[in-house]
Amino acid sequence: MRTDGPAAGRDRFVAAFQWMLLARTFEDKIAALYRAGKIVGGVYLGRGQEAFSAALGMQLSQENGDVFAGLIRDQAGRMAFGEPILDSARTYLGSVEGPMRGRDGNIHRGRPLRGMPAMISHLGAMVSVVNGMLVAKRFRGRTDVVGGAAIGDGGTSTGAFHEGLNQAAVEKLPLVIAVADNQFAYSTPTSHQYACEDLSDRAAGYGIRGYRIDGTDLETCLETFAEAIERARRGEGPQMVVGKLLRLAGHGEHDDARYIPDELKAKPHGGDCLLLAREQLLTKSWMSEDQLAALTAETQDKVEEAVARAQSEPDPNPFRESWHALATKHLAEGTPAAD
Amino acid sequence: MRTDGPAAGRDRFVAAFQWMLLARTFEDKIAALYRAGKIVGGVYLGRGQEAFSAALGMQLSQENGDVFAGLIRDQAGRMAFGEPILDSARTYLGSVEGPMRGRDGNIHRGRPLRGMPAMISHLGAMVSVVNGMLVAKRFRGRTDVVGGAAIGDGGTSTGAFHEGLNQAAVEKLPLVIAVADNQFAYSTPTSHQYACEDLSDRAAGYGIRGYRIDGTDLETCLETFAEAIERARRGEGPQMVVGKLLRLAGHGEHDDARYIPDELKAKPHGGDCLLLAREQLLTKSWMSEDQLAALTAETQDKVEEAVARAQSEPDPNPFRESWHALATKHLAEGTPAAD
Amino acid sequence: MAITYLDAIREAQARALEEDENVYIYGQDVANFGGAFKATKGLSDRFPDRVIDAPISEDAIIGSAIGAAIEGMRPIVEMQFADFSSIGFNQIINQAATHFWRTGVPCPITIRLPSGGTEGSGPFHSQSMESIYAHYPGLIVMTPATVEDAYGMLLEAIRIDDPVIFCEHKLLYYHLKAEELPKVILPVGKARIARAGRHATVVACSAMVHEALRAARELAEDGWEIEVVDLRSAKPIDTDTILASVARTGRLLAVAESFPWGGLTSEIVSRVASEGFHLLDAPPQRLNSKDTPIPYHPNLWRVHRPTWQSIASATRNLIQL
Amino acid sequence: MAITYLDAIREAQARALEEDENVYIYGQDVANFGGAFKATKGLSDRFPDRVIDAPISEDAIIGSAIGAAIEGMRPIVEMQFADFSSIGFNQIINQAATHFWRTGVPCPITIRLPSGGTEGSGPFHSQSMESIYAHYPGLIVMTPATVEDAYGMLLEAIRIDDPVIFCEHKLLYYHLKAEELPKVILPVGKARIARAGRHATVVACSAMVHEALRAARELAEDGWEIEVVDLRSAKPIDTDTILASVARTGRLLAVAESFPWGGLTSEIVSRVASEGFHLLDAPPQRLNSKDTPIPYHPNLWRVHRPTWQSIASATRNLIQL
Ligand SMILES: Cc1ncc(C[n+]2csc(CCOP(=O)(O)OP(=O)(O)O)c2C)c(N)n1
Ligand SMILES: Cc1ncc(C[n+]2csc(CCOP(=O)(O)OP(=O)(O)O)c2C)c(N)n1
Ligand SMILES: [Mg+2]
Ligand SMILES: [Mg+2]
Repeated sequence: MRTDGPAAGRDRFVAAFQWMLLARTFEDKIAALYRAGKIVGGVYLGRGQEAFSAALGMQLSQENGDVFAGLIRDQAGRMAFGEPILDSARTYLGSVEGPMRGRDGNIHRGRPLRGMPAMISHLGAMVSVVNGMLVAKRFRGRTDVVGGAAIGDGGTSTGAFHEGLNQAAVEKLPLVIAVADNQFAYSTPTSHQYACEDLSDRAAGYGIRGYRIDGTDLETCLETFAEAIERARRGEGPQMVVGKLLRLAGHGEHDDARYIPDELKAKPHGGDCLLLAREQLLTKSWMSEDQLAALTAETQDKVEEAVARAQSEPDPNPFRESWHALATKHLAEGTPAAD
Repeated sequence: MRTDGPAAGRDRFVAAFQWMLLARTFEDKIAALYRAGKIVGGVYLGRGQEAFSAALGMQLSQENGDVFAGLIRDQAGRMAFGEPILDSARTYLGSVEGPMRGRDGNIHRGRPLRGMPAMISHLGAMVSVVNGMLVAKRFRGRTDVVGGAAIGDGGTSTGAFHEGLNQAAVEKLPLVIAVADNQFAYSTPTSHQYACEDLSDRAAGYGIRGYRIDGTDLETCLETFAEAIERARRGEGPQMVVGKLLRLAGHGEHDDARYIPDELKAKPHGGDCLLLAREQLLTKSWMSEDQLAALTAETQDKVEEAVARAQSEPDPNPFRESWHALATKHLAEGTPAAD
Repeated sequence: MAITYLDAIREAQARALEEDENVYIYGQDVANFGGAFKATKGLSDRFPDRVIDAPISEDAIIGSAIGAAIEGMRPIVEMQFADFSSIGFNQIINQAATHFWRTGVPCPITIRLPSGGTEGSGPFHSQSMESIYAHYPGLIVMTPATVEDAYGMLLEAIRIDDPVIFCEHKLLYYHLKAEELPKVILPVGKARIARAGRHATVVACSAMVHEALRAARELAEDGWEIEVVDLRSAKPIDTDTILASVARTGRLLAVAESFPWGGLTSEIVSRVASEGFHLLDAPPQRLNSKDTPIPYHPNLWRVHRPTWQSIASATRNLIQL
Repeated sequence: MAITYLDAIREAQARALEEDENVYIYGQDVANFGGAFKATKGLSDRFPDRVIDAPISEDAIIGSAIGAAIEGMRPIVEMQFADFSSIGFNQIINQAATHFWRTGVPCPITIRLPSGGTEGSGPFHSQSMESIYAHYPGLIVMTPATVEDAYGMLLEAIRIDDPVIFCEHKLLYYHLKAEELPKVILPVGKARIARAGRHATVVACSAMVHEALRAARELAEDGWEIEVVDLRSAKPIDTDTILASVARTGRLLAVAESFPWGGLTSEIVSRVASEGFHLLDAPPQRLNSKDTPIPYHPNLWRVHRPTWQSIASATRNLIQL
């Protein structure tokens, strides 16, 4: 819900910036731990996508029952939506106290009952899951609940994405699909991914509203998602927001992304949304250098604290595991005899 | 290749009409056999879609190496492309002499090495197969070979369709995709299938050229497919032709299609393309009533002959079957011991 | 009034819709049309908002059912044919099957698969996929062989907190009849002795139970008493009941309509060989379809799948081993 | 110069590209980037037109490879992880696997699946899917365990006229080394005695062969001579070699990393029980992963899959049965 007036605009911007900074700081920490060999498995960063991600996550309302289905580069959006920093830290560090209890790791986390479905790796697969969550809400008379789902440029090539988006359109569900076109899918440039001019050209084909924005400009992201969420909530059906930006990291931290030419960083949509937002804060005098320094320090502390806590927690113990995959315990088969 | 001039226009129209009539006559015969209990399995008719289907099949060139991937309602297109009537009759009747040798039936037939891949039932799955056939031709230096692929309104909702079309666009393949929007997928009206105004609205999202035509008007179909094929052959990439028409039969012959309201038949795109084409032939004096009567009789004979021949041929003999699914015979496993 | 296997499936859904407002049905042509096999006929009249036609999008159909299930709904998904679940495969095995284990939040969906061969259906409308789904942790796979079980197990499937793959056999839809719907049914997870015997045990499920019973009647004419075990669910498998039967008979033949490599019959034979080796008086045997796609032509199809004739002959061999 | 399992896979592809202009590679990030695991590194420099990056469209990737194969090309498809082949499942089992049988036209595609668990990979980057694909008629499933086989079998896979599912184990990529590429290799379809023994036979494939060998060395310290059979291909299974081994040892343990229900181990155990019952001195045994998704955390993962320790302990039990 937008409250207009300059103060509201400032507050929203500052709040978003704080989530962006928290996400960036947290991910820098995780990347450092990864380099130090303290993280098992992959580490995938949202560097460069924080504005786009946070603008959606922040403007959805967990209290209202909204849904936010983040993918691998949505640290900012997840936090802004309401994922506790401890959930992230614990999952990356494999703590048994985390929401995935060491069974799943890194970005494969969630709390489905609090509007945060836990992504599976298969790209595109979460779109229809969010649809289903919205269908369930509608069955219970809630049509004012919005679901946000993230996807990348690469993910739009999946059949699951298409089926999911079309399904949402046919059912006129309050889905906001956020396409972060960061110009690459792993090493693959968009020229090998799609042949339209802009992915927002797809909206008409689903009969839904499309938006095409600079995903590095926080204010634009905030405004656009505010409108998209409002329209979805009002019953106007799915909204597709395509943000152009650039992945400012490797696909994962194992990848030096040599294949991304430096020129791209100088081109429009190639900038660092966090630096841009920081500049704007200063230009508009919404925050001073001192305030920013204090915020940075405070954010760093929050991250260190969460990571330290997660690191101190126990790893999962295989002898305490139930080793059954069913909720209906009595129907679970024993492990084979020889085992 | 279009040769212009009124005679060429007439010849093309008459030729297409002949294929349409042949397909309709053949399918009427098969439907009669079905009602008489002479056909095992399903029977699916292209009634009402002959113009749209034949216009594509006829204007592709089997000799040139073109590909035509017909689906369940493409009897006309298949015949026009060059499928022998005996292939159809034999497959419906399960003759061991048919291309599928009784292993597969009805519309699940083809001769892949002659540009006619044999559809599997799973809708959407043939699009990427046609892409691959075109890729193979391109590897061999043939970029002037066009692949036509059919799909229905329902089939456009599949992930396979999306992945295939996007793949063709990215690879800029000479694919002509013919979307027969016959207003229903089995019993499901298009309101439950898509939410865009017209499926041709999807073309822009793939960065390809879209056409939106009256699929019941033969001349329009012929012109449009001629253009689409020419453009594809010229290297302009995939072309998407959406024809509006109406399924003038049940989904299969087991289905009385009670759910299709009569009004639809009176609406635009609801007409019978064969009757319309017939009228036009007479109006333009391209054929006389006598000629039409003679053609009808001749066509009927052709159909009867093919069906009679297929009926006289042996059924498959299970004791002659190899019961192995591999081309590499020595790697096929024996059937289990108890068998 | 005789109730068919198909009626039972419809009635179970009607009752579930009636008893629990969280239940809904989603699938192609399930609403007004009542489904390709009429398994949902009339239900949309009674529950107009809870029987919903889907686009041809198996992945999204199952994905959205999962999403709704996470939120506490109890969706019943009808695949038009089991064979088309191959499109929803990823959502089934990676999303639904792993959900409870990963998140602790149950995913109570029921996926109805019209399964198995019929004359003239060919390679893509005849498949039995219980072995594929049973391979995956987190799924329950039901394979009812009787009208009673079609009813009772489907009700149970809908109530269970886990994803259930419900394999209904198309060949049983119209021909299998019962006098009335059951009041009580055997719990899920328990096999049933469909016919008692002492010379050999034939384990089967779904339509193959009836082929096995007919083979048993045939052999009875020669004095052989064949015990037929109706597995009821492919996962879990009621190993205890099978072992108890083999303890009585000393001989095992496992029969299934699915492809021969690595499916239900190999699982049964290997369990009995591992856990009941000393109960066996003869090598345990298996019978499956042939190792080719399922043929269209009835001449070929009848030989491709196990039938009472091939079961009878395999059982005779077994008895003589 | 030591050659790794991964090098062997790359070299086999290089040689195939060189020897046959119908060969090409298609998959995500396979061109310039050289693939997620670098299995195609450098190949696009040498064969720029025949190593092609694909969009994230597994269904269309496999579908188009099938189309090209029908036309006589010999595509090699790389799935980024075996687990993502679930999206291409339909094209694999219904299009590729049935094509030759239906039409008489071969479909020579090779689908490379980086398979199996590694530390921290979790439920969606660790799967072993050989049992799923082997179930389907019309597919050949290779599971090389050695550098030599990675090379030789991949070459053979590309040459074979049928669709081949080529399961490469990620755990072997970097650590398994050989001195040189093999000159001759055992034909596909033949298993290999990886270690001779006389007290028990352990049948395994892929990474599990090495766990089994280590278990065998462990047991050798106590004087037990364990025969290890490297299956090499999951379909076809070389039943003769297994039976011959069991004839020597009288005891069988089948080991696989895939899920326990109905996979490779049940197929092996049930073949031996059916066809080699009288060779067995003890109940045949199996060892698989546990019946849950594959855990992310190393503590859990190490216990989830069979290891040399659990194989050694199962083999000790078996010997004492
Ligand atoms: C269906 C599927 N295929 C392949 C992968 C492997 N994979 C993981 S991330 C990725 C690239 C994704 O690109 P994009 O959607 O643009 O998102 P980005 O990483 O750029 O945020 C790929 C190919 C996957 N996760 N799912
Ligand atoms: C993936 C898939 N799901 C379901 C079906 C079952 N089915 C066969 S035809 C059909 C309707 C197809 O509708 P449409 O694409 O509009 O073609 P039409 O029959 O109208 O020509 C359905 C649902 C199928 N063949 N494939
Ligand atoms: Mg991207
Ligand atoms: Mg239609």
